[in-house]
Order: sequence, then structure tokens, then C-alpha cells
Amino acid sequence: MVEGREIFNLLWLVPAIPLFGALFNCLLGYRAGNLVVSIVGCGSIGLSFLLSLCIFRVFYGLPVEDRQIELCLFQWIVSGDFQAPLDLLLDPLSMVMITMVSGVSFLIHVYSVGYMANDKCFARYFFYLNLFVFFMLTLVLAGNFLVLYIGWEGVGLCSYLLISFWYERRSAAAAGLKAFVVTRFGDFFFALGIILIFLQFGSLHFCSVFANPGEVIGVSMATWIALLIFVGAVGKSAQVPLHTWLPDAMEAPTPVSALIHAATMVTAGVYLVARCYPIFELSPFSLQVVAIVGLLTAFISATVALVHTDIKKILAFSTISQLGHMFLALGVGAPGAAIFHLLTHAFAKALLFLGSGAVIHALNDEMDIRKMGGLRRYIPATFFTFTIGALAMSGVPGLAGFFSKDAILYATFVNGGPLMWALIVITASMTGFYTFRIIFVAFFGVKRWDVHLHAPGKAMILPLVLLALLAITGGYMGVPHVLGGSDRISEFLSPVFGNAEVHGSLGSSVEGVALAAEEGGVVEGEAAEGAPQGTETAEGIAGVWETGIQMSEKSLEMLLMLVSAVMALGGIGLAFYFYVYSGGRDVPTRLSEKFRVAYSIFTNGWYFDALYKAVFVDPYMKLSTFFLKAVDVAVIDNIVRGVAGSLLSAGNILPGLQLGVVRWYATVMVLGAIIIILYI
Amino acid sequence: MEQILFYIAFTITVVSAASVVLQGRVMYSVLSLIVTLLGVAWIYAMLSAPFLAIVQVILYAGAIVVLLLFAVMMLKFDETVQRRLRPDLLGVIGALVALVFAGMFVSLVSCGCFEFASIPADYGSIKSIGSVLYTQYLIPLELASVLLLVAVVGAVMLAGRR
Amino acid sequence: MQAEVIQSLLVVGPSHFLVLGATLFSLGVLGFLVRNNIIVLLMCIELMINGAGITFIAFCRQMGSLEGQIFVLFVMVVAAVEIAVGLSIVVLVFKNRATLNADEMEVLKW
Amino acid sequence: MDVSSWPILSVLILLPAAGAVFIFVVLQQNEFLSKLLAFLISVETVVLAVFLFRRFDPADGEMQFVEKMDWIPEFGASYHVGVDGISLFMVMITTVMVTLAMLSSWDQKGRGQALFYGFLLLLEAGLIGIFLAMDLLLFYVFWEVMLIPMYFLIGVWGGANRRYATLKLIIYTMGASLLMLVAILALYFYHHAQVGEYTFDITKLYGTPIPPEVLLPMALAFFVAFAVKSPLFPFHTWLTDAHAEAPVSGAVDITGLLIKTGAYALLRFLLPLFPEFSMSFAPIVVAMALIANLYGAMLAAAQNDLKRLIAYASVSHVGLVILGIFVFNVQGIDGAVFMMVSIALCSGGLFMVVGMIYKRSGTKDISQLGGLWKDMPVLAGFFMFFVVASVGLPGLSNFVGEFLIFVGAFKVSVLYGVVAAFVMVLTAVYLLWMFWRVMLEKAPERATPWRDLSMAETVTLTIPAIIVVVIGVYPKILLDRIEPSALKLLGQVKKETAQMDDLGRWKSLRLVERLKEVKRDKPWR
Amino acid sequence: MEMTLPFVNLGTIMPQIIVAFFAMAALMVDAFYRNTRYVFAVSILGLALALYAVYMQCGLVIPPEESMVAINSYTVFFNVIFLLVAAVTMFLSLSYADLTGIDGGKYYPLILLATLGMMLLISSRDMLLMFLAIELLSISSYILVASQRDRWMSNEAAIKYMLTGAFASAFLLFGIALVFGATGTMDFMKIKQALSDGPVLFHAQIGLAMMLVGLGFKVAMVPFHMWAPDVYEGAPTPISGFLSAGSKVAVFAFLLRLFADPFAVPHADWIAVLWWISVLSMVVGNVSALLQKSVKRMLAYSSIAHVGYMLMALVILDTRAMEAAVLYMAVYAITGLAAFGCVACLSKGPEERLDIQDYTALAYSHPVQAGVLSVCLLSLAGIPLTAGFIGKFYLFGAAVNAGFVGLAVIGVLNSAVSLYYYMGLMLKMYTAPEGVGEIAVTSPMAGRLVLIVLGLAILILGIYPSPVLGFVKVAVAAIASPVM
Repeated sequence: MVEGREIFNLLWLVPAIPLFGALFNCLLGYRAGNLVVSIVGCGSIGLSFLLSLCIFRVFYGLPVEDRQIELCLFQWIVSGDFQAPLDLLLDPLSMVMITMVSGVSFLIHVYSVGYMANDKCFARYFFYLNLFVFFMLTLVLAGNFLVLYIGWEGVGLCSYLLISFWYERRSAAAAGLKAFVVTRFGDFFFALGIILIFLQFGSLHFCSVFANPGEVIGVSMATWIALLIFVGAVGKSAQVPLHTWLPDAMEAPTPVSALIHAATMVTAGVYLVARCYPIFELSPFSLQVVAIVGLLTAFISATVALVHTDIKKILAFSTISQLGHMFLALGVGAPGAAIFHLLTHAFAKALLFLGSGAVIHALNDEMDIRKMGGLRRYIPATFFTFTIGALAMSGVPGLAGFFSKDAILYATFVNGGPLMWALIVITASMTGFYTFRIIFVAFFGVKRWDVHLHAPGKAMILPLVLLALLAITGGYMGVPHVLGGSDRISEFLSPVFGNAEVHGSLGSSVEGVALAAEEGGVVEGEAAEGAPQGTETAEGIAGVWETGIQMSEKSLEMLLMLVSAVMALGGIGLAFYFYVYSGGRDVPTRLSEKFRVAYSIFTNGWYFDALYKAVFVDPYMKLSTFFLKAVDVAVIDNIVRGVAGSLLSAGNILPGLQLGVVRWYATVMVLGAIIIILYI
Repeated sequence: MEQILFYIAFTITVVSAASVVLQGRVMYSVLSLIVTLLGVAWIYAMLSAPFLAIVQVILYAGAIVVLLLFAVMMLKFDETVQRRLRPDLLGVIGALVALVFAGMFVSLVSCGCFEFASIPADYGSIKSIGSVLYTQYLIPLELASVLLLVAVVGAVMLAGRR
Repeated sequence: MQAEVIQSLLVVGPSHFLVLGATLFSLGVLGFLVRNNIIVLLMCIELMINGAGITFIAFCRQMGSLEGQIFVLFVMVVAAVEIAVGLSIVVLVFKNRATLNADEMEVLKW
Repeated sequence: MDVSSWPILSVLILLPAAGAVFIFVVLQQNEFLSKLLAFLISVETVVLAVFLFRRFDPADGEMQFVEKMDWIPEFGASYHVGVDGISLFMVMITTVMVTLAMLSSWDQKGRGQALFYGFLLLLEAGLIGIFLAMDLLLFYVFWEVMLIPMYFLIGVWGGANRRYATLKLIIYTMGASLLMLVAILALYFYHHAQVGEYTFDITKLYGTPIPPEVLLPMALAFFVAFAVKSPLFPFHTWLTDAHAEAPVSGAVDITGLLIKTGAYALLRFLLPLFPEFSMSFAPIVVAMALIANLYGAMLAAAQNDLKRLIAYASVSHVGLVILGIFVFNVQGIDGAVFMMVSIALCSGGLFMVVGMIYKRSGTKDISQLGGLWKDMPVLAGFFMFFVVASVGLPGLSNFVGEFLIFVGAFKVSVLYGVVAAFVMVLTAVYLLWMFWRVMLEKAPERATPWRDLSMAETVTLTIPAIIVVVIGVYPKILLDRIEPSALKLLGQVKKETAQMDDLGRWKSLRLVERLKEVKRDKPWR
Repeated sequence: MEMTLPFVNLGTIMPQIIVAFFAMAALMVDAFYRNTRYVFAVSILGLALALYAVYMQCGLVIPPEESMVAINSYTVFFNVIFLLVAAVTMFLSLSYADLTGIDGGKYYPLILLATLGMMLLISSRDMLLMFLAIELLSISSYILVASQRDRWMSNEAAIKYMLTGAFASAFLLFGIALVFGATGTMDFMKIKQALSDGPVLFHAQIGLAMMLVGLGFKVAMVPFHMWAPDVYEGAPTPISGFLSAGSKVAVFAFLLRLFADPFAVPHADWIAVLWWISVLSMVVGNVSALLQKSVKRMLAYSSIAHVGYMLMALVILDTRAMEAAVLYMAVYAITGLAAFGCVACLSKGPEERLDIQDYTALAYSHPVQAGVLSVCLLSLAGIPLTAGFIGKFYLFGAAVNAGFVGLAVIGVLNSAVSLYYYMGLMLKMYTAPEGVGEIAVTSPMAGRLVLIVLGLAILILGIYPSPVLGFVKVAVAAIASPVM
């Protein structure tokens, strides 16, 4: 193993190893047999994970100022002043991401070996999965926007391929298409954003773009760029209104859902916004939009998750909701919290998905929770790990989710105001409710299934356990100072976000009092230390304090923490009451009848699908057909046909004048002579 | 005197020509044609072309018409179907076109004022013609003989026995 | 005015002969356009040629040159040749088709 | 080998031509030999093209390997060929695609195969000639000559409705290019009137001042001819029919893609010959290109015939290419040239796959297909690959071209850029939907499963796939060589129009007005 | 008055004398030996000698007083073409005549005589000689068209040709009379003198109109074209070729001379009329050909269209246009002849292939004929690398140069339309046969050889036209009058 800084020259191997694995599985996988395929598939990711750990070790040893390593592989697209080299950037943010991505991927690969053991297309599956990891790592390691875009599109493609993996199912094919197209719609804006950045900055390089964006562009341009990028993120991270593809994406094999549609790919949007945070910071309005979208998403999808019956879809909506949390965090100026939540959510949600995969696998691909029940006794290991995941998700104190969610709630309260805070707290309690609804319905109660149960094998249990461990401990990298922790994650990430942590300017004016700003800066504490403080930021911070909260920092944070913990537990308790305690009274049914409108809105996912079908899909098809029939055929073709047809019919008529009779010929000649002579 | 002679010749020629066109039976047409050709010969004579008048009578009215007469008599075709001018569409159009043409043509050709030139005494005599014909127009003369050869070859080739 | 017209009618000039030539030609054209017997058509062509001949001679006389007379001489030869060849074709056709109706020669058309 | 003594460009043109003649004259009855000969010649042209590539000086934007000699001195026409960064890749891709076309129709059945290959070679000669010609008359000769084999390939070996397709092909392309001939002649005489020299040499014709009242019709004649060939929006319907009726092996479709000659000709001839026109009409052309771009994508979605669908896809892509040309910046032109190469590869791959599907299924009707993945995973994999490449996945070739064009368009106007880029979404929709309908879901019951790709077929598809990846990952090979030429071209255009006022785009309208003022002094002319 | 027999420089009319002499000799041979081969050989010998004699005339210029027959590069150029056309027609007829019951013994001499007519026409300096030459040409043609005595199509074609031809000749004759009346002379030189001295006389214009009717009939320009399809279809196929390549070209070449030289002055008044005739000929010819079922008829209509193209030059009538027209005529002579020749060499048994349907998959049974016919069709359509392209290119160039852009545009659009039927026929020929293809019938070697030579000539002219262009320029220099 290469020691010291030289190891960074091997950075390209982190994504490259999975690529080699993918190529192997693609080209030779068919002949190689499942064992070789799984060794190559998992091994390549494992190697990559190991390498990133090594890199992490060296990286962590570097002084903070040096924690930004660039590696230019070669010039990619060069045309005039447009230059996009293929370069990689390793900074704390990407370091965290590659470690997480390769780690979770590795676990899920291992899990997949068991899960997909009986599938005919084993090699193809691992080809896609490896390819996905390659693109995902490229995405997070990218040193400029275009390289990021490679990964961005690549993961979308792999997502498409994996959603449509069981191609014989119509729904899988449809879901794949939908996922690709919807995210592509977002990508369109992202691409525009990239081009706009190039035109403004003359470069796509992260380091040069983010060095001092405020000097190059004004607020309105920053808003444009930020919003364009954000739409891309919305598409990829399934935020309202582009979230509809993600529930459908559950057609993919469950490990894929865990990896792509929960832990990694969908968080790329969060990563992107975090990456471009310097630009977002320039535009308060865009942050506001981010926050509102995130909040709405979190709330709407949580409501849908409340009533869904498909286990994977519940988890999918929950994923959307959690992503909403992350965006909210970004919007309220807590990118560190967002990334933190990203990590903890990755562990918890991967765990939940893998657990649900085990359940589904066990029950022969049954996904309706109403047809489960009492599983606790049959697959205990799954049950336990699943419960840990659920607890972590719900934000029960002590587990991973708690800390990250708490950081978000706090930032929301401080920067977003009480209204947003209230809404997000309600959402948090809904999280508890619907996660535990699964547990109580599926694992408790009576057995409502009669199939031969496939208990999960070792390859599946092991990742579950490991992930459960992570879900428990993951939170401790970011224990807030209030609880005596050191919030190492925020600290680690701080070079990226500069003067990060709670300092948005949501809902408040940008004009601030310098005094207040300074005060805020002081209060922010160590986290912000060492980072240059721009005037604008100071002004933003000043806004926070204009709300006039006089409560002391610590007690406020503690109080909020308490409230959120209570709400989470309350949600769990409500679920317990509904599905276990109330027994035969069937509270949920009665409630659903009582609030029929709300219920149907929830079950139909707020009618987004229907709306899109009516507004986009149908008109598009109709318009296409209309153009074909009305323009291409009716106008253009008919003109051509008309010209040709009239020529040909003239070709029919003209020789008809050739009567074959001599007198007629002579008559025409004389007529011609008359005309000529008269003319002359 | 000259006027009277001219108008008589004019009348004879035109009437007989009309008769060629309008006669129902081919034989009558041929006979009318003889009259026309003689009328033309008369006109030639009036125009100081005595040699041509003679040739016209001998060659045209003699040889050509005889050829036609032979043809008419040899080929026993049924005339009944085409004896009368049938007022079919083509005929009507043809007649109209021809009449328009005639009106236009006659009026156009005749307009402009001309005067006869004074001419030498031997104008149009055989000798004068011959001297021009055999000097200036030697090549056309030879060509005319070739033309006659063509006529012979054609007749033999087409109408002759195998 | 009237006197002039009468005068022009009375004094026979080249124009009179030109009118005659044109009339003969036009009659030939008329015949060609309305008749359908091939032999009559040939005769109509003779009429036209004679009309041209008269025109030649008239101009010739007007200018006092002999070229026109020579020309008409050659035209007669040509007319004879044309009639000879024409009649041989007519005979040929009659042998094969037993008709001299030009209107029936309409298999080749369109 | 010494280049100076060895006319490589002429050899590139003449070798396939001679091969074609040899096949027509000598080998007509021997199908195998002619097939073999044709294939060997096409491989040889590839080798030559690669050789050309290696000897090419990337830093030089001027014409290289120039050969020039008198052809018809009475007309001032010369045999003048040369290659620059733009045409170099056109030639290379032509040779490669023709070779692939031959490979893909290797097991085509039926009589007349010898002629089929002869025509393919002739087509190749014509195409290469178009890309190399530096003399307007020579160019026109190749331009027309190329159509003949095209016509035969479709008309003789094509589908059921081929008569109609060929009729359209002829009406559109010939009509337009003959009008261009008139314009060429007009230019020729104007040049003579100005300079006193009769010449068709474009290097001399560049910058001929032309009175405005005739500039418009002349340039329009050129433009329409090129637009039809490209094909640009209102002139595109011949292309879809031609593709739909082309022989099923896909061979012709592939070469048909090289009908991008139209776009090439815009670059080589219209822009430098009529810079003022090009600049002042750019908004209109760009509008057409954008319409073509979106419209083609829309219509592709409504198609039920695989080939027709891909044809509309290429209409859409060509719209982008022309957009790239008419934004007049280096990114746009780089992207356009790159895109032309890329379209040939990606859409060509798609056509080949469709041909292979047709060989097995006997239909191109999407509604009768479905679930092919099960029987033919390898074919499906290639299909997916080319679909994805066409969609513009970064790392594959189309993306590079597309993105550069977007950048170029954005530089000129945000509107252009946004509208153009939106096609990303539409492309994904129709191509993936097509993939779904053809490959995914359950297949209808079949007595025997269809055979997956044979070794030869796999090789045939692998070659373009590899090129797509290589130039997608390392586009500098192309871009480095295109750029000097593109810059030179831009320099020419910009120099000519430097005096144009800022309101250049309105000048087009004034041009029309001035045209109306010209009195017709010669009513019969 | 003294009679001195004139001095006739026989050298000036040596080629004509040779042709006439060998025609008679061939007739003698026929009379005494009754062997068509001998007749053929004698006729060809005559043509060859005449060609030599024409070659000897290169560079000669005969002053107009000396002879009615002009010799200049223009006449030499066309004489060569006529002699070659005649020779090719004979070669093509070699087996055709035997197959279709033509009396070869008189057939070949008649071709010689018709050629004599063409040669005299192009070099005539006098209206009388012109008239006689045209009559010699026409009357020989009537007989040639009728030479398939037993085929009713041939008979009908002959009778139609003869009747309408004589009718048109009468117009020509009257026109000559009027021109003579207006100018007082038969000599072209003097006519030019007379016309350029004063205002153009009214009678001369009418006379010219009448002459145009007569000559227009011979070249089959609209509206005097109606006979052409019928006659071309009914005539023996080599004769159809001869009519289109020989007689039409000869009369058109004469027409060009007529307008370029003696009637250069009134030409300006004629531009409109000629413009319309040109356009109508192109349109009517091409459009009528679009849906023809019979190949010969299609080629006939196409020849009408080609007259339309040539007429463009007559409209413009500057040096460049005349060069273009001369080139076009030469090209058309070769191409038209070769096209009809291919049809002639494709008879399957006693019947000819006339219907386009009969041409299906021809390329597989008769590769040579199909190949040459394809080249011809491409050339007729004006596709580059064939002679036809060079011709059209030159012509349209002349039109554009002279400012007749509208005419050029109509011309090119017509070319586009014409592609439809030319290419349609080619497509038929190359369509692969279904099932077992027709067994190739060996056709006569001589015909095939001639066809190959013609095909090659078309291609060579198309690829490297420079030498011929040189000849054309020289030829036109002889008639391009300084008036223009």
C-alpha cells in the first residue's frame, strides 16, 4: 500500500476498480458463473472501499488547509475557450461521500449475492451494479461540473437499467422509463446551469468557480444558476414536484432500491447543492426555494407514506421525505447537517430496505404489508435489524437519525422560523408513525400469509447486522456540542462550506446590523472558526438574531431536541395504538372513512401522477401524433404529393392530346402557326 | 383586259380548288385538281413565266395527276364512309382554325404595296431560265436528280414485289 | 376612297396574285384539316404547294428576277417526288389495312 | 511512403470508383468475388484514411494534401482536392461506415448482390469526393453522382413502397441541387465579371462581391440544396421514407446517414461563399434548426416503424448540427462536426441493430415486436448501448457534440440554448420508449427462439461501439484537428461581415426589400 | 447571251459526291448481287471515304461566290457527326434489318441519301439548296420509316410522317417564298444584307414564321411535335434513332445557323416566341414522358424535351449559347442514337421490347445493353460524369450568363422531372428477377460493340470534355457573326 501523499495519485482507482469489475461482468460474466461474478462484483467494490479508507486515513492526517487534492487525468473536451479536463477533486465532502458510497455499496453487493442467487441474469445485475458504483464515485469525486455530469447521467442510466432489470414486467419497463425521463427533465436544467456557469465564470472547475463567486456574478445571476442546478437536484433526488418516479422505481430488485434509491444516487442532489453551496449562498432567494421545496416534499411524502400498503413504497416515500429534510437543511443554511443526515439516512434506509428485501424474499416477492404479519417469530434477525433501522429513522434519541435530524430541526427553528419548524416536527412524528406502522403490521399481529418461507442466508444477514451497527453508531460522528459531543462531521466538512453551520437568511432581510452580525459570529462558536467570514454571511447571521430570540443558545437547542424526541416517540406510540393496541377496533379504517378526502389524496400520492399524465404525457403523445398527421403528412407530404401528383396526372393528360389523327396534328400545327404569326 | 383575264383565272382556280377540298368523291377531287393546276398554269403565263406554265401543264397536270388517278382507280377503297364531310368535333375545330388562318393569312400576305418591275423581253424564256439553271443552280439540279432517284428507290422498295 | 379601292382592284398588281396564292394555300390547309381521305390530303398539299408557287412567281415578276422561276421548277420536281413516294406508301398501307381513311390511322397515339 | 509523390486523396476517391467499375464490368455475375473485392477495397480505404489521419498536421487549419490540376480548362474547372480538419473526419467516418455497411449486409440474399456492392462502392467514392472537393464543379459532380447509387440501392433492393420513396428522393434532392447548379453558374459568372477569370475554385470564389438583389436567390438556392440534403425541417420528409424503404440490412441507412453531406456543405460552401447571407439569415436558419430539432424528436415518438423512428431521430440530431453551424462560434462548429461523426456512428449502430432484428423477425413494426431481450440479450445490449449513446450519455460520443453545440448556442442567445437543450429530454423519451416497446416486456409466443447475434454481427456492432466510446472519452483526437479549421472558417466569415452593422439580423429583411425594387428590365429573362 | 458552264470546284462538295456516288453504287450492288452484306459494306466504305474527305476539308474556307455549298469548321463538325450517325445506324441495323424484314439492299443506300441531305442542308448557302436538301432528307426518311413493309405500325408511322411532313414542307415553301419576296434573293448572305440594311420587312417576318413552322416540324418542337411520338414508336428502331440523332440534329444545326447568320437581325423580335416554344417543348416533352408505357415513345417525348433545351440556345444566341447548343447537339446525337440502339439490340425473337415491363431485370440477362442504356439514360437526364451533364451545364451556364435565369431555372426543374422516368426505367432494368431469370439471348456482336463504344464515348465526354469543347469553339467561331 502506498503511504503518504502518493496515495492520492491512486485516487482515480477508486472509481476505476468498479469500472473494471463492471467491464469484466459485462464481457465475461455470462461464461464465468455466479461465483466468479460475485467475487469480482463484490471484490472490486470492496477494494475500492478499502482504498478509500486508506485515502481517508491519509487525508484525515492532513492539515485542514491542505484538505483539497486535485488530480487531473487528461484533457477531455477542449474547444476554443471551453475546457473540461477529466479531473478529480478530493475534499472533505467528497471524502465523506466516497467512503460512504463505497462502503454501503460493498455491503449491498454482498447482500445481493444472496438476494439474487437464483436469478438468471446474475452477471448482468452485477454489471449494472458495479457500473453504478463507478458512476456514483465519479460523481462525488468530480473536479469540475462536466465530470460530475458524467456521473450524474451515468447513475441515472444505471438506475434506469436496474429499475427495468426484470424487463418482462410491464410495470418495471414503465417505471424505468419514467425514472429516466423525469430525472432527465431535471438534468436538462442542470445542464443549462452548467453552461450558464461556464459562460459566467469561463471555467467549470470547482475550485475556480467556488473560489470567489461573489466577485464574478451578481445576485440575480447567482439565483438563476442556483435554481437551475437545484432543479437538477430536485429531479435526481425526487423532490416535489419531480418525485413521482421514485415510488415506481421500487420495481427494481430490493438491494438496488436500497443502494440507489435510498442510500446513494438519490442523495446526489443533496450532494450537488451542498457542493454548489457557495453559489446558493449568494442568493437568499434560492435558499428559500430550496428550503420550501424540501419542506413541502418532506411533508407531502410523509403523508403518503402514512397510508401506503406496499412496504417498499412506504420506504420510498419515506426516502423522499428524508431527502426533503436534507434539502430543508440546505435551505436553512445547514449543509453540514444535510450531509450528516445524508449519511445517517443512508445507513438507516439501506438497512430498512435490505430488511424489507429480506422480508420480500422470504415471502416470495410479496410486498403488501397487509399480507404479512407476525413475521417477528419467523425471521427474527431481520426483525431486529429492521427495528433498529426504524428507530434510527424515526429519530429516537441515541440512534443515528436522532442527531442529524435534530441538527436540521434546530437549524430550521433558528433560520426558518417557527412555522417551518412546526411543520417539520409534525413530519418527524409522521416518520415515526409510518416506519413503525410497517413493523407493527408486518412483524406483529397474526400471520396473514401462507407461503413457504425462505429464511435469509448469511450473505444477507451479515450486511444487515453491519448496517444496523452503523445505524446505531453513525450518529456519534456528529453529536452536537450541547450534548457534549464534538460534532466532528461538521468540523470536518467546514472547509467546504466555509463559514457554514446555522447561518442562512431565510425569510429575513439581508440587511443586518454589523453589531448583531459580529455577535452572531461569536456565538456560532468553534465550528465557524478559521473560516473567512464574508460580509454577506455576517449580514445573513444578523437576520437570525433579528427574530429577537433571547433564549440562550444551549437551552434552546436542548428544548428543541426534547420536543423532537417526544414527537418521534409520539408517532411511534400512535402507530402502536393504531395497529397493536386498538386491536379489533380498526382505528385506521374508521379514520380513513372519516377523512375520506384527505385519505384519497394521500393514497393517490397527491395526484401528481394523474396530473402529469394529463398535463404532460397525454398532450405530448397527442401533439406528436398531431404533428405527424397534420404537419408531416397533411402539409409537407401533401405538398410533395401534390406536386408529384399533379405532374403525374399532367403526364396522364398531356399525351391524351396526342389523338393519333393526322388532321388533328395538322390543326395544332396551324394553330401554332397562327399564334406565332399573330405575335410577330 | 388583263384584269378580266386575271379575274377569270382567279375564279376558275379558286372555285376548282374549293371543289378539290369539298368534293365528296375522290375522283371528282382529282378532276377538280386538274382544273386548278391548269388555272395556275394560266396565272404563270400571265406572270411572264411561259416556260413554267408549260412545265406546269405537262408535269403537274399531266404526270402527277395521272399518278393520282391511277392510285384512285387502282385502290378499290370503299368511299361511302368518308364521302361526306362529317361534322365531328375535330372537323369543326379544324375548319374553324383553317378559316381563321385563311383570313389572317390572306389579309397579311396581300398587304403592302407592290409594283411590277419592268422586265427584259426574254424574261422567263426557256433560254434565260436554262442559262441560270445550268450555271448558278447546277448543284441543286444534280440534287434534284438524286431526289428523283430516291423516288424510284422508294417506290420500288415500298410498292414493289418482294 | 372608294375610287382608290376600285382602282386597286382594277389595276392588277402583285398583290392580286399574292392573294390568289394565299387563298390557294389556305384552301389546301382547310382541306387538310377537314378531309380524311389520304389521297385527298395529298391533293390538298399540292394545292398548298401551288399557292406557294404562285407567290414565288408573283414576287419574281415583281422584282424581275428569275430565281423564283427556277425555284418553282424545282418545287415541281419535289412535288412529283413527294407524290410518288407518298402514293407508294399509300399503296403499301392499303395493302395492309385496306383503307385510305386517315382517321383510322390512329393505333399509335398517346 | 512519401506523401508528396503519392496522391493519397485521389487514391481515396478513385479506388472505390475503380472497384465499382470493375464490379460492374467484369464481376457482374460473380457475387462472391465482387463482395470480397468490395469489402477489401473498403477496408483499404479505411487504412488509407487512417494513414491520412496520421500524416495530417493537427496544427494547420489550411487545406492539406492539396492536389490540383486542370480538368476542363475551357470552363476554368479544375480537379482540386484537399483535406482539412473538418473534412478529414468526414472522410474517415465514411470509410468506416461503408465498411460496416458491407459487413452488415454480408449475408443478404437474392440476386444482384454484385451490383449491390458495386453501388455501395460508388456511393463511397461519391461521398469521399464530396468531402474532398475544392472546386465547385467537381463538388457538384460528386454531389449528384452520389445520388445515383443511393437511388438504386433503395429503388432496387428496397422495401415494398420503394417507388414512392425514390420518387420523393429524386424530387427533393435533385430538384434542389439542380437549382443550386444555376446558383453555382451565377456565382461563376459574377466572379468572372468582377475578376475577369472563369474559375470554379472555391478558394478563389471566396469573397466574390455579389450585388444584393441576386445574392438572396443565389444563396437561397445553395441553402435549400444543402438543407434538403441535411435534411432541415420543412424538407425532411424524403428522408424518412427513404430510410423506411431502404434495404433491410441497414447498409444503406448507414451510408444514408452520411447524407450529412448537407451539413458539411453548409460549412464548406455556404458560410464562406455567402458570409453576409449566412450571418443575416442565421436567425431564420437557427429557427428552422430548432424546429427540426424538437419536431423530429416529437415525431419520432409517434412512429411505429423502427427505421422511420430512427430517421426522425436523425432529423432531430441534424437540427442540432445546423444550429451548431449557425451560431458562428468555435464551440458550435466543433460540436457540429463532432456531432456529424457521432450521429453516423450512433444512428448507424441503431440502424444495423434494426436490420438484424428485421433479419430475424421480418418486421420493422414496433407493435409486432417486444420482449426481444429474452432471446437476444447481446443484441439488446448493443441496442441499449446505441440508444444510450444517442440519448447523449456523457462519456459517449454524442454528448460531446451536443454539449459543445449547447454551449455555442448559449453564447449567442439563451433562448437558442434552452430550446436546443430541451431535446435532451425528448430524445430520452422516444428512444427509451422505443427500447421498451422493442426489447422489454414479455415476448409473444414464438415457436423457436430467435438466434442471438452471430460472431460476425457482433464484430460489426462492436466496431462502432468502440469508436463511440473512444471518441466520447477522448474527443481531443477530433477536436484538436477540427479546431484550427473551424477557426479559419470563422475568421473568413467574420472578416467578410466585419462591416455589417450590428443590426445584421434585420439586414435580411432589407435584402428582400431591395430585391423587390429591382425592376425587371428583361421581361423574358 | 453566252452560256459558259461554270467552274465547279468539286473539292468543295467531295464528301457529298462520295456519299451520293456510293449510294448509287450500293444500289447497283443490290441490283446485281442481291446481297445485303455487300450493300452494307459498300455503304460503310462510302461513309468512311466521305469521312476522310471531310477530314481533308478541315481548315478550308470557300468564299461564298464560289459555291452554294459552304465549307467551314461548323459544317465539318456536323458532317463528321452525320457520317458517324449514319454509320452507327447502319451497324445497329445490321441484324435488326434481317430480323424484321427490311429490304436491306435499298435501306442502306437510303440512309446514305438521307445523310447526303443532312450534309447539304448544313452547308447550304442558298434557300433552294436548303429546301432540296430538306426534302431529300425527309423523303428518304419517309421511306426508311416505312421500310418494315409488313408491320402495320411502321406503315402507320410512315403515312403520318409523310402527310404531316409534306404539310409542313408546304409551310416551309411558302415561308421561303415570302422571304424571297421580301428580300429579293435566295442567297443567305444577301438576305442578311437585305435585312440588316433597312427595317425588317413585314413579309420577311411572316416568311420566317412559316419557315419556323416547317423547320420546327422537323425538329419536333412544340406545337409542331405531335407526329414525333407516333413516328418514333412506329419506325424501325434504328431509324427512330437516326431521326432523332440525325435528322433532328441536322435541322436544328441549320436552324441555329439560320438565326445566327442570315436572320440575326430579326432575331430580337423572336426571343419571346422562341422562349415560349422552348419552355413548352421542355414541359410538354418531359411531362408527357412521365407515364409512358412504351420505351420508344418515352424516348420520343424525351427527344421533344431535349429540343426544348436546345432551343434555349436559340433564345439566347450569343457565342456561348451557340457553343452550348452545338455541344448539346453532338452529345444528344450520340446519346439518343445509343439509347435507341440499345432498344434495337434488345429484340427478343421477332418482337421488340417496347413495353417498359419487358425491361424488368434486363441487367441480369443483357448486361451490356442494360449498362449502355443506363449510361444513355443518365446522360439524357444530365447526371454528372456523363456527356449529357456537360451539355446541360454549358447550356444552363450560357442562359445564366446571358441573364435568362428564369429559363435556366425552368430548364433545371424540367431536368429534375425528367429524372423520374429515366430513373424509373433504369430501376426496372436493375430490379432483381424473381425466380429463374431470363436466359441471356446473345445479341449481335457488331451492335453490342458499337453500343459499348458509344457508351464509352458518353462517359469520356462526360469526364474529360476538353478536346471536344475545343472543336465546338472552333465550329461556332465559323458561324458566330459579328452582329451579336
